[in-house]
Amino acid sequence: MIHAAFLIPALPLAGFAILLLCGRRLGNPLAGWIATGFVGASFVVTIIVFAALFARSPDTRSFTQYLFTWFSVDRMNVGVGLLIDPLSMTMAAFVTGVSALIHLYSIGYMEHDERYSKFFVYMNLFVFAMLMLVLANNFLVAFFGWEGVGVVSYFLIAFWFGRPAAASAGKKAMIYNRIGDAGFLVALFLIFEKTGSLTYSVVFAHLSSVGRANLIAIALLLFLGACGKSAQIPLFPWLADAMEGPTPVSALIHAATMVTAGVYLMCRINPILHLVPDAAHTIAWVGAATAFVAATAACAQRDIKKVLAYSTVSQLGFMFLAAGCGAYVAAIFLMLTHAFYKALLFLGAGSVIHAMDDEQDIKKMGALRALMPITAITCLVGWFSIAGVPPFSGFWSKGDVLMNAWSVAPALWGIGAVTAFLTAYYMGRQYYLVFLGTPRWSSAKEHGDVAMKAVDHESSLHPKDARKVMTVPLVVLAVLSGLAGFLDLPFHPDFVFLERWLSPVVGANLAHHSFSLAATWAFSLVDAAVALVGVGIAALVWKSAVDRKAIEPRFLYFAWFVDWTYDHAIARPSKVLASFAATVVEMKMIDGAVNGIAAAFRNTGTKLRRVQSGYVRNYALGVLGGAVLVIAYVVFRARG
Amino acid sequence: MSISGEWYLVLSAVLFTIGAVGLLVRRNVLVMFMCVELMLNAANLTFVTFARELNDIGGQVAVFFVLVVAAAEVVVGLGILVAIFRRKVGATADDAHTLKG
Amino acid sequence: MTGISVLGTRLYGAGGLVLPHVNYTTILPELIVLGGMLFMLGISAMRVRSFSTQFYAVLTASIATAALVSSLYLWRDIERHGPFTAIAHSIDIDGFAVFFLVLVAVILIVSSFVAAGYLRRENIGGCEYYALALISGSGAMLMASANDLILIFLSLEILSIPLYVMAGFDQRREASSEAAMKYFVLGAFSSAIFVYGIALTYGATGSTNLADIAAFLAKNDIVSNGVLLGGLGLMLVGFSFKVAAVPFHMWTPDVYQGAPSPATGFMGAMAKAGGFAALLRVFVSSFPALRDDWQPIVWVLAALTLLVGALLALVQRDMKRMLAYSSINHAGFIFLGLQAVTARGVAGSLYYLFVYALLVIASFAIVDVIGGKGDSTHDLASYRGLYQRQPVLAVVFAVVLLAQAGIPFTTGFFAKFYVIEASVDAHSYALAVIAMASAAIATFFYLRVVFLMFGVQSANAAVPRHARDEFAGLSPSVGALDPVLTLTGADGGTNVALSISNWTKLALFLCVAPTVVFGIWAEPIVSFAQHASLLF
Amino acid sequence: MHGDLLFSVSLGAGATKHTFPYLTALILLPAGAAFVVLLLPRRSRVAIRIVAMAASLGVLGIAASVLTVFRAGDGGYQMVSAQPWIAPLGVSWDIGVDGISLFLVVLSALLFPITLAYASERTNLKAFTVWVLILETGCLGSFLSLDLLFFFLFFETTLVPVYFLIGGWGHEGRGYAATKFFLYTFAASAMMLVGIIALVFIHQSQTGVTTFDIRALEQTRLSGTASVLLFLSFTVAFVVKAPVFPFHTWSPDAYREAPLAGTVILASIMAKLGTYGIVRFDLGLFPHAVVMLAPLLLTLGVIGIIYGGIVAAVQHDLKRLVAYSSLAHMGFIVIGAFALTGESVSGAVLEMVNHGLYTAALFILIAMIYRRRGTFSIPRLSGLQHSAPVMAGAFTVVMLASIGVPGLNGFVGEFLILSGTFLTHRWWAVVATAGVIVAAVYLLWAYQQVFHGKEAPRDNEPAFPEMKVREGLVLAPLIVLIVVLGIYPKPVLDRISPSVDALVNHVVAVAHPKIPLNGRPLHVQLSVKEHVTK
Repeated sequence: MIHAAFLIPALPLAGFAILLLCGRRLGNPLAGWIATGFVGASFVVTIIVFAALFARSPDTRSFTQYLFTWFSVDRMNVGVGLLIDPLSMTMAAFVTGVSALIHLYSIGYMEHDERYSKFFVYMNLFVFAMLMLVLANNFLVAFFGWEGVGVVSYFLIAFWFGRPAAASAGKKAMIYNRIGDAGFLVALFLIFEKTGSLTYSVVFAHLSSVGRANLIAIALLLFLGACGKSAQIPLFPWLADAMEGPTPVSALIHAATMVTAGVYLMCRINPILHLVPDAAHTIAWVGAATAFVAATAACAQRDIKKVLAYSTVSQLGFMFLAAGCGAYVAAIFLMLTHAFYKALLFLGAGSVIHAMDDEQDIKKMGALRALMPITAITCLVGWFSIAGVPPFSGFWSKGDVLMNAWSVAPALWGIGAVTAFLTAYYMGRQYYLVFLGTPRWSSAKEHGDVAMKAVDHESSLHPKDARKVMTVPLVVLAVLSGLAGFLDLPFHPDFVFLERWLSPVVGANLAHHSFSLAATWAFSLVDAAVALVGVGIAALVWKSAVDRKAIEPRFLYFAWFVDWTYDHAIARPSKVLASFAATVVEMKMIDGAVNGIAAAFRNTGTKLRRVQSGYVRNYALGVLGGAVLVIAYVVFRARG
Repeated sequence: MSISGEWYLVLSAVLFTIGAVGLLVRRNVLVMFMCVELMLNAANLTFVTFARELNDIGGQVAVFFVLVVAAAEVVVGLGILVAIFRRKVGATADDAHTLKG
Repeated sequence: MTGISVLGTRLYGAGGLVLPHVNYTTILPELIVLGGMLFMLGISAMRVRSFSTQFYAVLTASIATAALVSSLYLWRDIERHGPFTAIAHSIDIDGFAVFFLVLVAVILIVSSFVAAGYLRRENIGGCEYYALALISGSGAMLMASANDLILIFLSLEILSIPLYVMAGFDQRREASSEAAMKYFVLGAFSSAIFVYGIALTYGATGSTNLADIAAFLAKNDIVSNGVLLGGLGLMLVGFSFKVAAVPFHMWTPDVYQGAPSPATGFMGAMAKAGGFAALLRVFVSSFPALRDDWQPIVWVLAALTLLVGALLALVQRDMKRMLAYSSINHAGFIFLGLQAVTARGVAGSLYYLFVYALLVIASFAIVDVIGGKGDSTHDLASYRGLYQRQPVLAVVFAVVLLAQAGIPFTTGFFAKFYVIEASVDAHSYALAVIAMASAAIATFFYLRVVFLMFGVQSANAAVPRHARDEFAGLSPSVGALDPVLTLTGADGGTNVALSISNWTKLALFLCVAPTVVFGIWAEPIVSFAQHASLLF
Repeated sequence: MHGDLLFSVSLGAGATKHTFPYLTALILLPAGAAFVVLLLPRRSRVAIRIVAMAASLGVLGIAASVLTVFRAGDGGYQMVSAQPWIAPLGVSWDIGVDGISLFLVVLSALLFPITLAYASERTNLKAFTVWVLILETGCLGSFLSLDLLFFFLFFETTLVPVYFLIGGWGHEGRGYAATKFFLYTFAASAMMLVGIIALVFIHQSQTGVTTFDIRALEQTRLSGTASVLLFLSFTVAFVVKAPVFPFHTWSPDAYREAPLAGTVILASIMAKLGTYGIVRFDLGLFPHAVVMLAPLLLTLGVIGIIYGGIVAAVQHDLKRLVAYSSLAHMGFIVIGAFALTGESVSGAVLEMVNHGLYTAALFILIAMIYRRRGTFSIPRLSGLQHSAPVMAGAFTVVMLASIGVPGLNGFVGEFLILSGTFLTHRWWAVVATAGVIVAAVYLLWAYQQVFHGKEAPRDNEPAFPEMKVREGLVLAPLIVLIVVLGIYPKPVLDRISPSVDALVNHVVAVAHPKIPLNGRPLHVQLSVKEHVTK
């Protein structure tokens, strides 16, 4: 059974190919159903392979399916192979699963879009690339998937390329990612130089010979790559702009799957991180900082999707915090739960936007609970999950992270706790402004989007729950994010299912903190308290109010002006530099030199012409002068 | 009293130089011809002198050829000159400088 | 004449009247040419209304052909029993000489056809032109085989004096007369210098016979004798004037421009052939002992000639002047072979001369066609769009120019390659580099003409191209070269129908076919030249 | 040496056993076709087109069969055919193919029919066709020559047709561009001739044999100085041709003003004459100089990568933009060549082919836009993706290949180059990697400007027409190859790397004779050498 693994990426690829060739003829909605079907099938296969792997004994739960040699020059041999182990299968399972749900949702969400089939082409391609990324058995194939998802996200962010904002956002995402990728590449060169291979198993087997400094370099360079992909400081600004893409894209790529690739990478290289704790802790601190900054930014956003975007950045920060602390299981655990509830929240937001006729400003919503009950309920679940209200999934996963943070440095725990509080708060703020309070949207119409215009569109709005294809995924995800917490319960070694499952991959390098049961309970209680306080304050502040300038400063609204700073400190100067190079250096200096030589020849010629005066006497003078010179020379020779 | 060969050579050199300089300074084409003749004869003088020094008749014979050539040149030269004079009378070498650059 | 001179030189030494045995076969080509010339004059004198120019052209060509055949017989003799001297060692029959006999004959044949077209158009009847050409040719032939400085001097004059006349042949054009006058005055001047140089050399070595001189120098080595070196220097000046080496080149552009185009082509080929023949023989065969003294001078001359020729050609607006300077540039390349002072070098020079001769005649034949009646329009602008008007002519001219530029798969490339090879072989790398640089510069002005001729209206030019299209772009670097082109505006080119006489076509074919054929199948001429240089 | 190969293929006489003279046919077929076209009347456009297409397709066919006959894993020259040509000068018609030249030959054979098929020159079709065919002969001859002078002849020959193509059928500024191109490249290669001759004489003084056969000349023992001087005389020609910073300023003008065919051939094939020359002749003939001057060339290459990207980022003309991006890619090839590891040099050779493919495709796409809108100006274009999604898709694929996205051909070459360079010249590789970022910046910017945003058809402009079937067919082979070579370059590299390994080992053996060669990659040996010297 396990040999069917190649089907996991192959099926979405097939879907991509089919839709690319005849997607338009298949049309709407058939194309969507086909795409969903292929991803669903991929999910089924994943489960089967998963089961087959599960059936093996823990120490034999690693299997490589070798497909073909990509290229092979001297020592550089790169094969395309799939690594089937608990980690990759976990990733594959939730990637395919969530993707299937979001595909399903998109069938409804994109129904009015003129480039309907193209959307699913991209989506299937994305799933393929993501699966290659997580299933790869070596760094380079992983990099292939890594770049693949980046490119597809570029396509999908700029899906409505008619909007300049969307086009720019796509470009911005791509460029930020390339910056990270440069780091990734250099890391690969270093790995290749030191170990002579890029295959995970070989590389990890030769780490001893690499040398500490190189390991640190490798770890941090790969982390740079992860920063680009997973929007960590300093490369996070692109994710907020990425919200220009269709909402399902935000849910799938910019919340559930792609952005977590960086975390996956960190977990994958756990043998390296284990050897260089300093580097690991750096990662942890960066993660914590990102979590906090993004959370504060989320508190002041007006766009429903931007809130979620910054929240995603913040949650990713948590994941890196965990990975940096050596708590890879916690990282994966949070990744899973986050995938569920963040996808849920995005899809919910999507439904709201849909219902509000593309209004995204939460200040212009309100009182939607009665009108769209399913969305409201599911979003409530999402909120409580992300806020970490027991017993929702977020409570368990985040708790796990925080405990590990404490064991590394209480300060990290502190930041984490504050961030957790903020998380509960800003999600509460959003929930109140959207679903509760008073309706502020009777006048909200003018925001328009070519692609999303409803066919029969009258002046006033009638928000209501969307069709089944869109609500079903919401419900499923709500259930999952409600219950996913039970995958890994802290209280008793028998309950840590996930940890046991992943231990063949990460177990050896897992940070082992030994908290007493009491301590564990204490942590849990504090977490719960933090979450509830956050929720409470949110309720207090936003129950009635709409605008509270005091706690929505521009500083936070513009995410600490990071984007602005980059623009002024890097983008504009380099523009100036470039135009200087193109005009002065290129035209004046280099080309000037070339033309200068030609001009020099010409001028010499023109000067020489004057000698040619046309007078016989001058010519004779020339002859005689030459003769005299010759004679002078020979006389000189004769002298000595 | 006999004058040694060097003096003849010096004289011929002087003649040659005079001829050359004359060619440079004079504008009348006929005079320029004469200067050329002067130079040729300087060469002749040299030939003869050396022939004396070397007791070799060859040099003296050479003079004949040079003279013949000189004559031939003058003939042609005058022909060309006539062609020019036919166009404008009293032309000097400097009048002909339409070709330049 | 030669006989007598030798008689004179021998009379005293031999202490009795010994008439040297004159083996007329050795100078048969010269005799044929001269005799043919006399015959031509004779028959034209007998008739009242003279023959048509074509007749004389054919006659000249056939005379030259006869000379060619006879010189091939000489070649056979040399093949049989090596090079030999005749008529009391004043004539030296070797491969080198025969090479030039052949070359001169070829030049005579081709250029006579070119002239036919010209004379007919300008309806200048009579046989004088051809007679002059033949005399000059015989001079060049004699020069190649002369083994005596006096003889060289004489043949030099026999070569030059007719050229003075030919330069002024078109008396209707003032420029022509002016050219003749300048050429003559300066030519005479240089001859005087040359003969003075001979005198000094004679004084230093006691003989005018090259073989004797070489023997003398070999016997008692006179280290840098002032008189000898002076003589050598002045002779070098004289030759340099004939072959138009800088700074003795100044007459060249004026004369080339003023003279009738066919005459220009003829003198360009003939004067260089004769001049270099004597130059190479005198310096390489009889004064190699003194190479250390004269090689540097030649080095400087070559460098100057290469650069000045190229640079001045760059800024010309008159086609004939441009070609004149380009021929100066070519002279520089031929000098490379001399400067090497090796058999390879001589071979290179010979090959270059052969190639160059055909190319220069062809160029001026075309210039003559474009020049039209009265030999008037030589402005570069009159070549604009030639391809539209005369595709074949344009292509031919393009080939000729590209060959002169040394583009691969033309004889021009191998010519340059050969001499460069020689000078690299002689370790004068600097000179080789200078040569290549000048070649690069030279390429530009050849290309410019080609571009003018082919400058088609671009299919892609979205913006209507403005007046100076082809060269507007060249500013700032080289655009300023061509204000003249603005005169003709966008559709340049005088649209007069060009009449090309079949004779000219024939001549062009004779010049261009070998240029291409031997450019690809290069072996024959290369080995011929090598033979010639080896059979010194 | 290689005597056993001498008769593996040979011309007519002396053809003992052997097969069809593929390579000779490759070179002569286009020339013959050019001659035939010359004989055709100017009016009969159809006949001219047919002859040209037939010839170029024939060449493609022969190239394909060469590909099949070629023995993978053999690093030496194959199908060698040697005939004396100018015996007195030691020049001979001596051609052969190895892994380094094989795919460049195939690339040329592929691109010529494509450009001919899409060329739309109306005026003076005959002359145009003749020039293109002559150019094909020149390019193939340069890649196949094993005789230095013969190579030089073809190398120079290529200039003339390009000169006329630009000058005759180019855009507004064609006069300047054509002349600048010709003079710049001609002057540069003029020096190479002196170098060639000097090398031959040095070889002759050592062996007494006058030959231009590179296999013999590779054995010449050169003093350090001689090696460096000769190296420079060769390299100047190559870096100008490629072009490599700072000798590139002719290329934006030439690429910009040339007609489609000219641009494609210039950028995709003739640029490779330079880089091919570097790999084949610089590395093969002057190992000492290469090892000594590698840092210099690497630096120029790296500067080219960054500088080209930066300057490209502010171009407002599509063709100039691609020209500068080529400058950057040439930089990659150069550092790959001079890093002297099997990986990097193989990568460089592969990148030559890759760059040929996607640059050709880019220029063809740009030409398609030009034919619809009559402009190359980026600001004057926008939103084309609305009405031409397929073209936009094609452009995207090609652009991503050029950016170096894995899965497309651009990546493999660059990755091999960089990883190989990293082994011997770490910091150059690191800086060069930054070029990856820059590439994304300018190409994505251009793409956004041209294809994204609102489509604003100015008055008197019809809606932008979608790619036609014919255009699609022209482009299809390129795009297919871009994808295939991205996913499965193995067969290509299997043929390239044996030759490259032989070359690199030759360089090491000559440059560091002290070090025993036992299959260790160069950087190991270099490090060993450092120990030796220390």
